[in-house]
Amino acid sequence: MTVESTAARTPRRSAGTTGAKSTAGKRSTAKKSPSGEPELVQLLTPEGKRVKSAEYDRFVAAITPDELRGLYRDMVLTRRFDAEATSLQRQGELGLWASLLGQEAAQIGSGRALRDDDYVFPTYREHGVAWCRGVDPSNLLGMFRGVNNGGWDPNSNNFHLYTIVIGSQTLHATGYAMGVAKDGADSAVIAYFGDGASSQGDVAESFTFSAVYNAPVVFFCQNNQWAISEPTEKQTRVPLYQRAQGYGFPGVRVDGNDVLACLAVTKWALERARGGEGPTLVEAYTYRMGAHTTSDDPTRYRHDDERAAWEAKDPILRLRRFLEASNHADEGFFAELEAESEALGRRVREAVRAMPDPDHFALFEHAYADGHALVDEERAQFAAYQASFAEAEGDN
Amino acid sequence: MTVESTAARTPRRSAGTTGAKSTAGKRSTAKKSPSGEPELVQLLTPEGKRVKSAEYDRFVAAITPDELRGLYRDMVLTRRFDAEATSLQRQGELGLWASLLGQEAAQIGSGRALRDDDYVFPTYREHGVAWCRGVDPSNLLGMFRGVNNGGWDPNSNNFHLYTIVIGSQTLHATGYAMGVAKDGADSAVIAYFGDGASSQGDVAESFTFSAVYNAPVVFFCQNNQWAISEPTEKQTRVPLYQRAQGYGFPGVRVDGNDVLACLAVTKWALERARGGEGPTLVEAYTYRMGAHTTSDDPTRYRHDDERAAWEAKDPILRLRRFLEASNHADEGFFAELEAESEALGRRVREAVRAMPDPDHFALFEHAYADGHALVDEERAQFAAYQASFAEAEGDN
Amino acid sequence: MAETMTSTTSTPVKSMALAKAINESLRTALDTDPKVLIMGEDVGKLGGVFRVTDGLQKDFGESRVIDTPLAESGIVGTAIGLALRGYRPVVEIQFDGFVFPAYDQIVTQLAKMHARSLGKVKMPVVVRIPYGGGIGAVEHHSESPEALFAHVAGLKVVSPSNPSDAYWMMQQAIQSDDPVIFFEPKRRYWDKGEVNTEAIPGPLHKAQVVREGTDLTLAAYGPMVKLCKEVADVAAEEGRSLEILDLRSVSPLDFDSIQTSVEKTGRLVVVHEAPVFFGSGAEIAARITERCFYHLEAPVLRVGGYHAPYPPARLEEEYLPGLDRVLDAVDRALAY
Amino acid sequence: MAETMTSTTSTPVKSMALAKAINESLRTALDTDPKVLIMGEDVGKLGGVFRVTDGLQKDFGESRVIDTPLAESGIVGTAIGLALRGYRPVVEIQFDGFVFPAYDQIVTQLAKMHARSLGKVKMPVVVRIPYGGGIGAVEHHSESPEALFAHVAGLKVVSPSNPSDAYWMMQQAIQSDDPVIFFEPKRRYWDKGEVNTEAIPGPLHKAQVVREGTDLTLAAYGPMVKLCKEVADVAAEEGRSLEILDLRSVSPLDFDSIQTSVEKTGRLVVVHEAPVFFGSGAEIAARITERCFYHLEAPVLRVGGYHAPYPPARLEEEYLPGLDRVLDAVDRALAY
Ligand SMILES: Cc1ncc(C[n+]2csc(CCOP(=O)(O)OP(=O)(O)O)c2C)c(N)n1
Ligand SMILES: Cc1ncc(C[n+]2csc(CCOP(=O)(O)OP(=O)(O)O)c2C)c(N)n1
Ligand SMILES: [Mg+2]
Ligand SMILES: [Mg+2]
Repeated sequence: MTVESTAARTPRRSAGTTGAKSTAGKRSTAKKSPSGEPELVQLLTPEGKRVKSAEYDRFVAAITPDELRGLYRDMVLTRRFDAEATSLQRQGELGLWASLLGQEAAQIGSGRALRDDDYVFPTYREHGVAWCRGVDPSNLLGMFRGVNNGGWDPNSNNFHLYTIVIGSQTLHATGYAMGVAKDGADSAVIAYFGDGASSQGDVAESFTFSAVYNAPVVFFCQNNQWAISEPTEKQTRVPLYQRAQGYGFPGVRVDGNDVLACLAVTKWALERARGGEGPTLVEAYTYRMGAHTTSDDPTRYRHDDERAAWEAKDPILRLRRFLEASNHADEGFFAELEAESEALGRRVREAVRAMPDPDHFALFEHAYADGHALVDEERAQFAAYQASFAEAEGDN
Repeated sequence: MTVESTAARTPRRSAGTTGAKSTAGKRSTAKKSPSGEPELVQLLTPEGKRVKSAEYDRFVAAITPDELRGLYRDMVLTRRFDAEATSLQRQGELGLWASLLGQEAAQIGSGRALRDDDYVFPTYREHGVAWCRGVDPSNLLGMFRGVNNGGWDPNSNNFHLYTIVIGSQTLHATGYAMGVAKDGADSAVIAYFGDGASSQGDVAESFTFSAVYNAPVVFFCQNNQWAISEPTEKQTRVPLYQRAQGYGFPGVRVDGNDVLACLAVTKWALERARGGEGPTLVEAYTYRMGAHTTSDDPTRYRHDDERAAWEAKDPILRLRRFLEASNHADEGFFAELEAESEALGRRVREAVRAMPDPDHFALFEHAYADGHALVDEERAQFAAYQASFAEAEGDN
Repeated sequence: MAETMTSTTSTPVKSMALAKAINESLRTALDTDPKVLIMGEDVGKLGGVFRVTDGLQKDFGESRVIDTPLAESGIVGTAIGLALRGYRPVVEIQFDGFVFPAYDQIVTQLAKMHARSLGKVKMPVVVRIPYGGGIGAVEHHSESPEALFAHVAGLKVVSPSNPSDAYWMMQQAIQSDDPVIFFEPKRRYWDKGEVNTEAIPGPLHKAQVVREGTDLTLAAYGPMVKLCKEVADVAAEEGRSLEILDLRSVSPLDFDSIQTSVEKTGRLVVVHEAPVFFGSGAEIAARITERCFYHLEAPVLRVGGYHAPYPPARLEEEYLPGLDRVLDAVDRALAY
Repeated sequence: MAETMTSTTSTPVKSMALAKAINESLRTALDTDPKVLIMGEDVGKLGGVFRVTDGLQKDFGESRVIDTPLAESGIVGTAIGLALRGYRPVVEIQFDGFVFPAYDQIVTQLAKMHARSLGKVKMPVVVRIPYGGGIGAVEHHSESPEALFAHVAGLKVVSPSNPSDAYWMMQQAIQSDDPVIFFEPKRRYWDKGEVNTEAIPGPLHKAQVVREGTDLTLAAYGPMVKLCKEVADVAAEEGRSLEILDLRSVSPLDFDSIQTSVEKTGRLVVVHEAPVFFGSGAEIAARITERCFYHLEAPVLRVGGYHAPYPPARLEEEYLPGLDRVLDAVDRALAY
């Protein structure tokens, strides 16, 4: 999957202005979000038309063409990076890859809503958010290549390590946000998680803690319809954004394939956090276009036509249409971006191939900050054991 | 605390018809429950006046004076038993006691709503529900005396063992209810838990599982305002019954000191379960009149006047007033009940004092149903060790 | 039993991969006992991430083979409730590292319910956990937490090393009225072996001598048994006769069989992937030293993981016991 | 340090109960380092069910001493987040048996975060757990789960046996940049001892010889140290000289000190309340047997809990190691 093939993809049929389908047959009767908006916040239709929102327009009112192109660029480059990682996995350079294909708008929209001093707690799929935070893409690949379990300093970009145990990071985010509040800072924290994760007790506990302590945290749920092979109906029988209300804070569902809406709604939620109004749940309604990971085989559990329907709502295509229709971007921009994409792909490929295997003694590093006698003992034994081979070789 | 002193207690000041105070300052604006009732379902005011409820009257419409007296008797005897257990603890016969004082209506009302084939999953405080299920009160005391960790066969009365790890039983109840549904039975399951327990991840997961599988389970939360020393505001900033909505099933708040309302609302919820409508959350708004347990010292964290306000809403007193006002019970009934109470107290006292300590070899019983080689080995070693003392004594 | 099997079995002896043997065993159980249920994340249409439950939902329906919400505590907690209702749930934890959200339900409820009820209720729940490393996976997908379950009374802990044991031990685990934590050696899922579905299996918790020897005993279970065979082959070339015990059960441990072997060989090396510190090897060393104090020519040596989080894939070869590390321990033991 | 203490301390040496020593230690830490936080259920006005945090919320406010929702995973999970923000949370788990809902956060997050980040982030979190039996409590209130934490790399596990250690080890645990599971011997909470709040403490993870002897070494930690002293007294009357090691730390274990002692005495008995099977004694026996193979006159013996759920209160005396059971083990070891 390259950026060309994506750009060449044409929508089969527009799914209408609301864009996203509701959880089949479970839609609660004409539910309105607490903000009074319709169930799904949308600012850009799949056809690239800008629709008005009384509530959220103000958060994107000042957006410049340059910034719009920036969002487009972010999405394209993220997709390109993601595609490169997928092929690197196929080539054996990575052990695994979790593609974000289809979720670019949710991630770039929310990621670009953040300030530098905000803090992000991702799952393992937030490559687009990492991009917004300035984490070097190749850094993300270390854990998928198997050279480390998290290759960046969370504090250099306020972007925490990828968390694999589903849901745990929502509590870390909540605790971090409690700390922000204690410090009297006006930063906010954002916790990403999936539709599947919504079932984990830890996520519920993070709702409770954040509500009770009024912590400045945004819970950003990318409902990509699937948790590996399980559709969202296996996790909930009502739309997920409604979960928040029972914990005493607002939840809102946004079109997760609409980068503008994701930007606006996240800004709103962050503003609430900064203003001392506590947590907010944002459900970005989107779709996992690819497999769960490169190890997964979605043909076993879902139909191609579902994917086809969602291709019509492609997040990149829709912004491109908008940019073109409003003359915010010309041929030159797109051509340049394509070149930039290819350069990024190349750079990532090279960086990964050059990534050295860790030294064997890394086994004994970092289990503890202050050391541990047993680790010292085992390191010494390991060294002696390794040395015995050298000796044996020397003997020959 | 004896039944006399309780009966002699007079309310200081009625707190009005709604009875319960809302979570301070956090009451959501004129919230209605999904059923359309006002926030707090009440059928009997603290003064013992019957108030109408369009929604719930039908569940108690056919109730006979005899049944009303039965509810009264249940509450009085439960309180008497509870008081006896408290004094047995003070006398050193029990290691600990968790009093239900003040929660009689919530427990008897919900307990009497059940059919024999329904199944109950209690916490450690459901002595009133146990009473309704026909579990011999003295059986409950085994674990508090320290002779066992649960002294009854859950299946003889469809009353599960007391569960101490907060919240875990809500998942057991959900699983059991999933089994009931698989069996095609029309029984229902009820899971008790507290306001504190509502924060546990397990409780949230039980909401998710029961909703997704549409399990016939009623979640009965006794919000007695306190989790040991922590007021409910430390667990939630909105009324707890609202939690259910975000999981896709109804929640309702009932006056937990109103036995009729608890009976009616629980019947409604059980009817939903039987009718294939899935789970319901009932929040019984009540008050823990005593200490958390006999080990607790509430003077450290709460004011006496709070308790005083709740005395005015005493569940037993209010039904007595109603019985008297409606001439459903005469002096003779009350006198007879008092004698019965005393007899119960005596019987429990005697039963506890006669309760033998377990045999030492009980240590090695029941860890496994099918045996375990190590247990056999340890039992044999223990026997030899014990025998060595006998020998040593023999030697002397 | 074979007559009622849904799969078309002509002869009872078939060669199959370990994962397939478990699949067949689950199929047999579903077929034989209507109370048996399969529960877990992605166990339905997907057949589990390792395809161990492949085809079961198709054949037995969604009410018997249940895709659950993504919540391990919920999975085990509801399985307990189902067991209380008379079912025999076999739950799958997707990977070793994801059992911990369910740890509370396993340790405080599943393990203790039978004792708490003074024997009145039974807990026939099997918790299947694909475990161990060697497959180049990311964090949390390669751990060996068996010691954390063996320490807990009320649980039984087993791990098969080959397809035949996988088939039969699963049958026995499901038939057990006690909760069984069933550790499946995921890196051996694709190893083939003969399975006789009409054999009469030995006791679930008995170790098996898989190779006789006289100089030293190697004790292992699950994925390490195959490694020990390789070790014994190499050692044999060097003129050393190693006996191999496939322990099969971690709780209870079959100390009698280990003792018998050690009384013969005088030396014992225990091999497991789990960290050595507080691992199975510690318990075996302690008890066997007590039982065989005058027989042991060398201290019981242990080969296992280091006291460090399971490393990233490119380091796992150094972390996991391998041929050389076990041979090194054998040499050291023989040098006493 | 004493100058800034909120409590009125005239001399640095005071006699106080173990619970009070921890209270004072927490007070000192709150006073000294604004990043220290106390979190847990009922730690505020109530001062915890054992009053270990008594008065701290009153003096340091609700923002430093935090009553949490009733959810252990939430407590530890948010403490991790607070640590990431630069705080040093000291969280209380109300009783041993209630740590398991937090086990996932402890094992998969707290323990591994430092390694996961290749050393970039630190996890200075102390998890306080009142543990052990002997107080006649109901189920889940008397367990000793330390082995379940010691097996997990990334955690440190300690347990003081006396007020002075309780004070100083808590100071050191809070200062540690690694997560420390701090097991408080609840049945010793009310035992008094001298605490010198201006002493210079020895290393946190070093064992201490609390009584010298020549015939046999008794190794214990937490609540069992006092018992071992009683055992040694009785044994002394019978002419036997026992050395007692207070291990103080379960991870790391101070094998060097144990080895030194065993090389002198030739015999070792390990005593803990936790079940023997897969307990600390197993690890100690295995490693010390390896280190002292030619010094040991007898196998390392272990005295601890049986492989059964912690029993109801009226049976705990039989379940827990007591004077006679330890003496029996001493006799058996000396009989070799
Ligand atoms: C506690 C835990 N259980 C199981 C898994 C295995 N697993 C990894 S991703 C996944 C599905 C997650 O679904 P969702 O939360 O919707 O996120 P998505 O992958 O769709 O982004 C599962 C079950 C895990 N990582 N952690
Ligand atoms: C998992 C767990 N954590 C802590 C405790 C200790 N504890 C026992 S009761 C209790 C408070 C429970 O409050 P609530 O759920 O409101 O029930 P109530 O006691 O008021 O009936 C606590 C914290 C426990 N039993 N289990
Ligand atoms: Mg998803
Ligand atoms: Mg309560």
